[in-house]
Amino acid sequence: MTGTYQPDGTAPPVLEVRDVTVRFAGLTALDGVGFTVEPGSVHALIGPNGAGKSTCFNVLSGVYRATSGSVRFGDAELTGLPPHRVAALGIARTFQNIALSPHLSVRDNLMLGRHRLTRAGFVAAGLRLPSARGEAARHSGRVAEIAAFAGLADLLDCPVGLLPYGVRKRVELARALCVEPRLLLLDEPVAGMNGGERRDMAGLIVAVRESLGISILLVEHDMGMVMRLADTVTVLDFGRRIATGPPERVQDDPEVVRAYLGAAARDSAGDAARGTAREAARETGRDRPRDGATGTAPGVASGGESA
Amino acid sequence: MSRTVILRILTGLAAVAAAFAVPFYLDGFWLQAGLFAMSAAVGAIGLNLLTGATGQLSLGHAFFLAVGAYAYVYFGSEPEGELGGLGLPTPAAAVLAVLAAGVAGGLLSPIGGRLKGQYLGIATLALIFFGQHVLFNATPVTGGYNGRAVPPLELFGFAFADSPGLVVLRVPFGALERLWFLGLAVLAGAALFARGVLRGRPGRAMNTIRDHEIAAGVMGVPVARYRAGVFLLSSMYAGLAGVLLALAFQRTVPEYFGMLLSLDYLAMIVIGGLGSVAGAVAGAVFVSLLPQLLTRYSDALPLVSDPGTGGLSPAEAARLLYGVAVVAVVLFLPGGLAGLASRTRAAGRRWFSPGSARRRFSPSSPETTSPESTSPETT
Amino acid sequence: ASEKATGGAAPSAAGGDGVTTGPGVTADTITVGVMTDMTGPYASFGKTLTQAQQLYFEQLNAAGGVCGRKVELVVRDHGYDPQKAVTAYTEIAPKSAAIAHFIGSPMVMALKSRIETDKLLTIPMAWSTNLLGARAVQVTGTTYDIDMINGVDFLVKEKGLAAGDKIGHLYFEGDYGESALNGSVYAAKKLGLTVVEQKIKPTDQDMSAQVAAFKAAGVKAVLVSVGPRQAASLVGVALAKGMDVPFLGSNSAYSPQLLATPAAPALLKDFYVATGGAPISAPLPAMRKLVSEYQAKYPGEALDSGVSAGYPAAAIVGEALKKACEAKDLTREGILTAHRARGAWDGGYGTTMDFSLIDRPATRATYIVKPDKEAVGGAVIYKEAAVSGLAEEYPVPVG
Amino acid sequence: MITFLELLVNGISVGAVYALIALGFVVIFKATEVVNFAHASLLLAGGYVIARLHEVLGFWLALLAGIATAALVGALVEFLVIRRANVAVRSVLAIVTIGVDIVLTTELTRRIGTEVLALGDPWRDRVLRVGEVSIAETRLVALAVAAALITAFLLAFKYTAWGVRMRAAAEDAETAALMGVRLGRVSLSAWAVAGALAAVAALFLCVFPTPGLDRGTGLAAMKAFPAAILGGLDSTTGALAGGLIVGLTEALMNGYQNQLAFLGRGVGDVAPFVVMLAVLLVRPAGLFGTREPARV
Amino acid sequence: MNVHAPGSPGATGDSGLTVRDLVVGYGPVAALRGISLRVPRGAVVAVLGGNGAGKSTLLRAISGTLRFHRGGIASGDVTFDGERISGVEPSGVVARGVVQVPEGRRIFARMTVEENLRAGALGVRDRGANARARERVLGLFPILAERSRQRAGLMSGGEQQMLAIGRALMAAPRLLLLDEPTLGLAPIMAARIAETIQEINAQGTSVLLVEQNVATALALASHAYVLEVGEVALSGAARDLAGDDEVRRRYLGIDPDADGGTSAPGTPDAPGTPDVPAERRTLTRWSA
Ligand SMILES: Nc1ncnc2c1ncn2[C@@H]1O[C@H](COP(=O)(O)OP(=O)(O)OP(=O)(O)O)[C@@H](O)[C@H]1O
Ligand SMILES: Nc1ncnc2c1ncn2[C@@H]1O[C@H](COP(=O)(O)OP(=O)(O)OP(=O)(O)O)[C@@H](O)[C@H]1O
Ligand SMILES: [Mg+2]
Ligand SMILES: [Mg+2]
Repeated sequence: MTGTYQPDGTAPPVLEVRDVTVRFAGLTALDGVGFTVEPGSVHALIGPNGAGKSTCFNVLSGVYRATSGSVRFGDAELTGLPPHRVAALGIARTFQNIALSPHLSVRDNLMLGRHRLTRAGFVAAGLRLPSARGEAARHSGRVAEIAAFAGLADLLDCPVGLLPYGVRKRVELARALCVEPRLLLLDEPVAGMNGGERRDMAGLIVAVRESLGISILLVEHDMGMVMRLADTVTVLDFGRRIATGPPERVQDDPEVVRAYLGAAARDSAGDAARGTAREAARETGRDRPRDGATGTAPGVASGGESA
Repeated sequence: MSRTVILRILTGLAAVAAAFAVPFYLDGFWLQAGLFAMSAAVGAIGLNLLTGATGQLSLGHAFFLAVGAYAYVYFGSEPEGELGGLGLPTPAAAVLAVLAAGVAGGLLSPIGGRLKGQYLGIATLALIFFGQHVLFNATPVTGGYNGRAVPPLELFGFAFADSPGLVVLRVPFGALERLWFLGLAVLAGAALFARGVLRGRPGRAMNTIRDHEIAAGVMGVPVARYRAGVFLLSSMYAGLAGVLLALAFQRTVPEYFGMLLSLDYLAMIVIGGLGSVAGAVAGAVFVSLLPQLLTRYSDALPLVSDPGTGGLSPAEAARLLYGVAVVAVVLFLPGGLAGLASRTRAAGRRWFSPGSARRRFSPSSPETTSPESTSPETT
Repeated sequence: ASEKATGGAAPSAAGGDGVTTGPGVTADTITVGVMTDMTGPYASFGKTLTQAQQLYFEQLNAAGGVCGRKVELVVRDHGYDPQKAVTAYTEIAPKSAAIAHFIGSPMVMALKSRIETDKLLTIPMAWSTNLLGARAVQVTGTTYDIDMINGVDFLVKEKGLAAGDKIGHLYFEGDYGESALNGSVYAAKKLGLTVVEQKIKPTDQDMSAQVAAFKAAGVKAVLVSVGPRQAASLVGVALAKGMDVPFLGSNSAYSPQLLATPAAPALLKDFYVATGGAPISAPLPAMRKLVSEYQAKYPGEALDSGVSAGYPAAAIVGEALKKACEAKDLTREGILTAHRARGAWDGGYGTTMDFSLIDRPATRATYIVKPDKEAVGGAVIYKEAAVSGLAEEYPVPVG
Repeated sequence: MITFLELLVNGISVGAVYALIALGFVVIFKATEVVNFAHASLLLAGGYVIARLHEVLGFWLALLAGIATAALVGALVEFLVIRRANVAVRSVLAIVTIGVDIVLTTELTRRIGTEVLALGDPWRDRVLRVGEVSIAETRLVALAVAAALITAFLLAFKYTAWGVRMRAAAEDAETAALMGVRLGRVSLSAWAVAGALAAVAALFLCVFPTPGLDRGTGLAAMKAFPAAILGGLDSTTGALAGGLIVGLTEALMNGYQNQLAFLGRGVGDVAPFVVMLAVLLVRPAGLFGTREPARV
Repeated sequence: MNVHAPGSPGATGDSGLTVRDLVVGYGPVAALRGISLRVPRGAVVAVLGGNGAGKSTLLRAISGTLRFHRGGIASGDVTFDGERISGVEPSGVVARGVVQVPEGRRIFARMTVEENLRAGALGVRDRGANARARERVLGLFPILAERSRQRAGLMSGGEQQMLAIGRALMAAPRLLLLDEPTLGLAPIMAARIAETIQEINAQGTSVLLVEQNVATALALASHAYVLEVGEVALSGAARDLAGDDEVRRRYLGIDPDADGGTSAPGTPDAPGTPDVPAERRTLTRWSA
């Protein structure tokens, strides 16, 4: 099969998004957006609701077809590829709204991630050919590893439908890892999580990057997390790119403040960036939109500041 | 754990033994009815792959049965008069017939690949009417309204027919007795294959397509191709069922391959339990045996009256019962007969059984309490 | 091991009376099967058929039965479902000496070869030519095509059709319609008429389009080989649209119940039925007797063609059994031989039949019948049974 | 030419009846996202009551009774079955309705037996002649009624609270409940309405040019399937369009059977389905049907 | 816990919402084990707690939507202004002015934004109130006006969240139940929601607010209850709680005597990012 990436040691290629435009009946969700994800870096994509972040993800993963523009991953052109071909290139993603099979066990959900790396078709599986069996054994081994890595080891046989929200989010990440991606797209990985789980997820993401050295494209409204994890930040607003660069610079950008952070947010997020130690990191990690709330809610500011 | 395994093995062996003993003790009625049930079971397994596991409704199953049955006859019989035929060796004809059904499925798979759920269901209704039209009009191949005689299968010189006579353990072995064993073999094979598919890589892909199409695609599953593939596979199952059916009938009857047949198949997989192989078999046996039994034992049954004396006739009673069964199963037996079985089995055991077993559950099974299965945003 | 392990029922000399018996015959009973439809499309037909036959065999038993044995009916209702029919046949064939009626030509066709090898005398209640040609299967009366030939002949002789005219033929998909079509086409060719075909399915209800087509073609008469409802719709629409031509139906195209529908006036106007069996209202002593006895046994029940077809059929079987008994051979072979030996059978229910013919209908004489509100069975003889020259020389297609 | 016009008129008038039946499917589908296979039996029920009562009550009262009964049956089906079946996949519910249909149809056909029942309608077999072309009055009425009902429902679904309730409930029962929607009531009303519609459709299906109601009448509802789906299962306009398309195809195919003999005779019954397939291949959700929004 | 619960039943008159010893189970799973709380008329009360603590369950129990999750009230009851509303149909609860914004964006995907808002107002008869409500909503979320014709399912996550809240406001509720309203919102938008809540409350609507975002919640609420695996672990005046060390450590994640982080109940212990012990969180590369 052509255009299939078989995992090897090598570093991931560059992802280059060049003035991508996406139009839907009546509205332009993305308007000439462009940015570059350096190999092995964590690149954050932020912006107000409806700015086009998920749309961008959908273009990258082949769910939507860009109206114009190009997306190159190494020397492969992604625009126009169907999702499964994109996956074949080693690009995996998680979803903003959990998209797992509730009736399947965690193991099976993860095994689905191995789809592109396995071959067994109807015949092989139906006849239980040795090839299929061996394959299954090998890959379920790896799935177990990844599950353990994501702290799901003892949940492998539990139907996803019975898991709490936070755990499901981790299953999603694990499933994406099972694709053995070179580029990982994470759409709001910690949305709706509580403090502990936020930290846990953040830890996971860092660990992934450290141990696999893959590129990560991250959409997140949790500024603290973004500040801490991202090497580069691209800010979208109404489908346009309004800023890009290292987190510190971006968050001081008045445009960004106006469109996204809101006045008061800057300082606290700033603390985080200036790395007033793990304190702030864990704090923001735990209770995200606080940054936003501070602007309006008296009494919280103190609560936050006193940290 | 190990005890349950042993138990299952023993029950399995008992079942097999019983199945083998049948022809020696039961008369033609049972064998005939049994054969119809077996062929139905094969077809139901196929439909379950499509509807149960992949979430695609199909009302066109009868069409593919017809393709299988008629293809076998056409390939297998010598041309005579205006009736064509290839006169191939019957085993070859049987294999080709199944392939033919597959091809038919393949040709139509664009429909199967493009349409979803209930829309596909109604769309496939077209196949029934189209099929009937062809069966009645393409006389040289189908024999038109007359249907055609089915050449008996002949494996390595052994004919599945009444002649040459054969007596085993002082029991005369006619076509039915011989076909019985053929049916068993075919059914077992079909069931094992389907189980392998469901529990393997394709099964996972199919289930995910059912639960979250886009996610499946993003995880590397070529969704349209898979839908088409399953459609094709299920039509091959139908084709196989058709061949078996033809052999059991010993003649093809165009009227038979109508919409009611397709509806019956849907009823089978629901009663049996969506997505489960064992369920499909159970459902098939239930649906195809019930009317036969009621008809035969009408005299003995209290609620039904003798034909001709007015009141509820056996045939009507059968249909009522089977309609009620469909409703009752969905209302009171989520997961169908199979669900019931596995619940009773799991009763003692811990709640979470191996995922492979879990996958057999249809979305209508009890553990679908998660928002995914209900909220439109994610499904 | 099992009672099955007997090596099959070989002919055996039974009891003291030295009568050789076969399957379905014991020392004191003869079992006769009935494969009917009481829940499918032919439910009412099947019901009256069965009742009429039950009546006959009761009388037969009352009169001492056959060979001192009582005749028992085993009734199986297949509801016009081939699968059930085949299974039911598989069940009752081994224990029956004959089948007094078998509804549904698809089912009979499906089982024809088995019936033949089983040598099981069977009277199908369908009249298509493809049922001919089997020694064990006895089609009573005329076949659909013969009826149509005689019918066309009647139209030409009495309804003023002439060479060059067009006649329409509305027929069902399936052997009934198409075998009737053979007849009309043959007759048309001989008489220089052209046939305008309209084929429909039993599920079609509204014949407007067909009428429009016939009208457009300017047909002078219409042959009707469909179900009663379609026939009613056809004549109704035709009348309403001012298409004033005679209609001639096959024996299955009319049912007295139609006279209760809005189509009644149209049916009573210019609609005829060509049938080999005499209508129940026929002025024959045997038929009169049958009517009174049937009404006595089943008071208030409809008297339709089921009675006039079922009772004679039962009689044919019953008398075959008697002759076989005289020959001291109640094996199936014996019964068949006895039956086929009768060159000219007349039970007094209409035309005389020749059972020695295997690949030709037992008679070629067709009644022309007309709907009639007053008459029992809703129809009266319009023209006595007659064989047209055309029908005489018509080469019947077989199988 | 005349023939063509005649067939055209025929097609449209038959189409009107199909449209009425299709509308029943649409209502249920909008309310519960289920293809209601039991519609045929609702139809049979309504027709049966009209047929049995018109001699006693006179036609109009009988018609009302029929509508009421069919509505009641529909409501009962909802109350006894649909409401109690909580399944995640709609296809399963669709199959349940098959079960319901089997039960109802068996019982009704048992009662109808093999009779052909007249409905005693006032239009009898009168036809209206326009030059050479003639059309049955019953069909004219059907056309009018269909048009009226369909526009009525179109507006109802779009603009009345009832319509919004119904669609909300269909899409997300729990949330609808949180909006104060009485779920039970909504789907009950939907099924009742569908039943009533079925009765009306039954009326026009069983009067002239067809001789009357009999056990086979239900099967005619099958013809409305292609109508409903090629129009778009959730679109009232679709029901009308689909009905007319199916009616026309059928009428023309039958009328020109001789010219089309090479397709095999009786192609008129297949043609609508072929058309349906063609449409669906281009527009998987039918002509006017709304596609699922694809969004992650 | 030491903090006195002001809303303990009977403490004040029965105006507002009162929950008494509520026990809720999902089949075998017991989600609430005897919870009591009060939302006095005109107050904003916050319910805090980790994942799976039972917050949503509580709201479902109040709005009567447990059955949609195969759950049910085992014992205890819920009254609103003295009327018993436990066991009442959801529609009945809404009719009494108690309206819930469900967890996650349960907007009607196939309907337009406009129709979603109309669905929200289904309970309301009075046209005037209706118009006012609409004005307010569109004022709060102009985007909804711009997109009124768009299919709601096609809106962005956050837009859907706004629609969900706007839809609930259309019912002009007396008591608003909010389940994680700021979920997935941009900081600026989260702030907007916070304002909105204050505003709504100022206009006389009582609010029961479920939030993961403890700081915001405590800032908005007068009283707060902290749930832990189905029980009220803490309750009291928001101010006290905000000051309470216990709360600050366990729920605000602020760690006076900075030691290794503790994780929320139910989730496997996972240390904060900066101090990841390498051996515990590594995954070797995989090669075929
Ligand atoms: N399939 C679609 N059809 C029409 N419009 C769409 C579609 N998908 C997205 N949109 C619109 O495009 C815009 C961008 O949506 P997108 O989901 O990318 O926003 P986002 O940045 O992810 O916002 P959030 O942070 O809330 O998730 C939104 O206005 C949305 O309504
Ligand atoms: N439908 C359900 N079936 C079975 N158990 C459930 C169901 N819904 C919730 N639970 C369980 O009930 C408990 C409380 O769940 P609930 O959703 O109320 O927690 P929560 O506080 O809302 O969590 P989150 O912050 O993630 O929303 C959890 O243990 C959860 O697993
Ligand atoms: Mg998004
Ligand atoms: Mg919650």
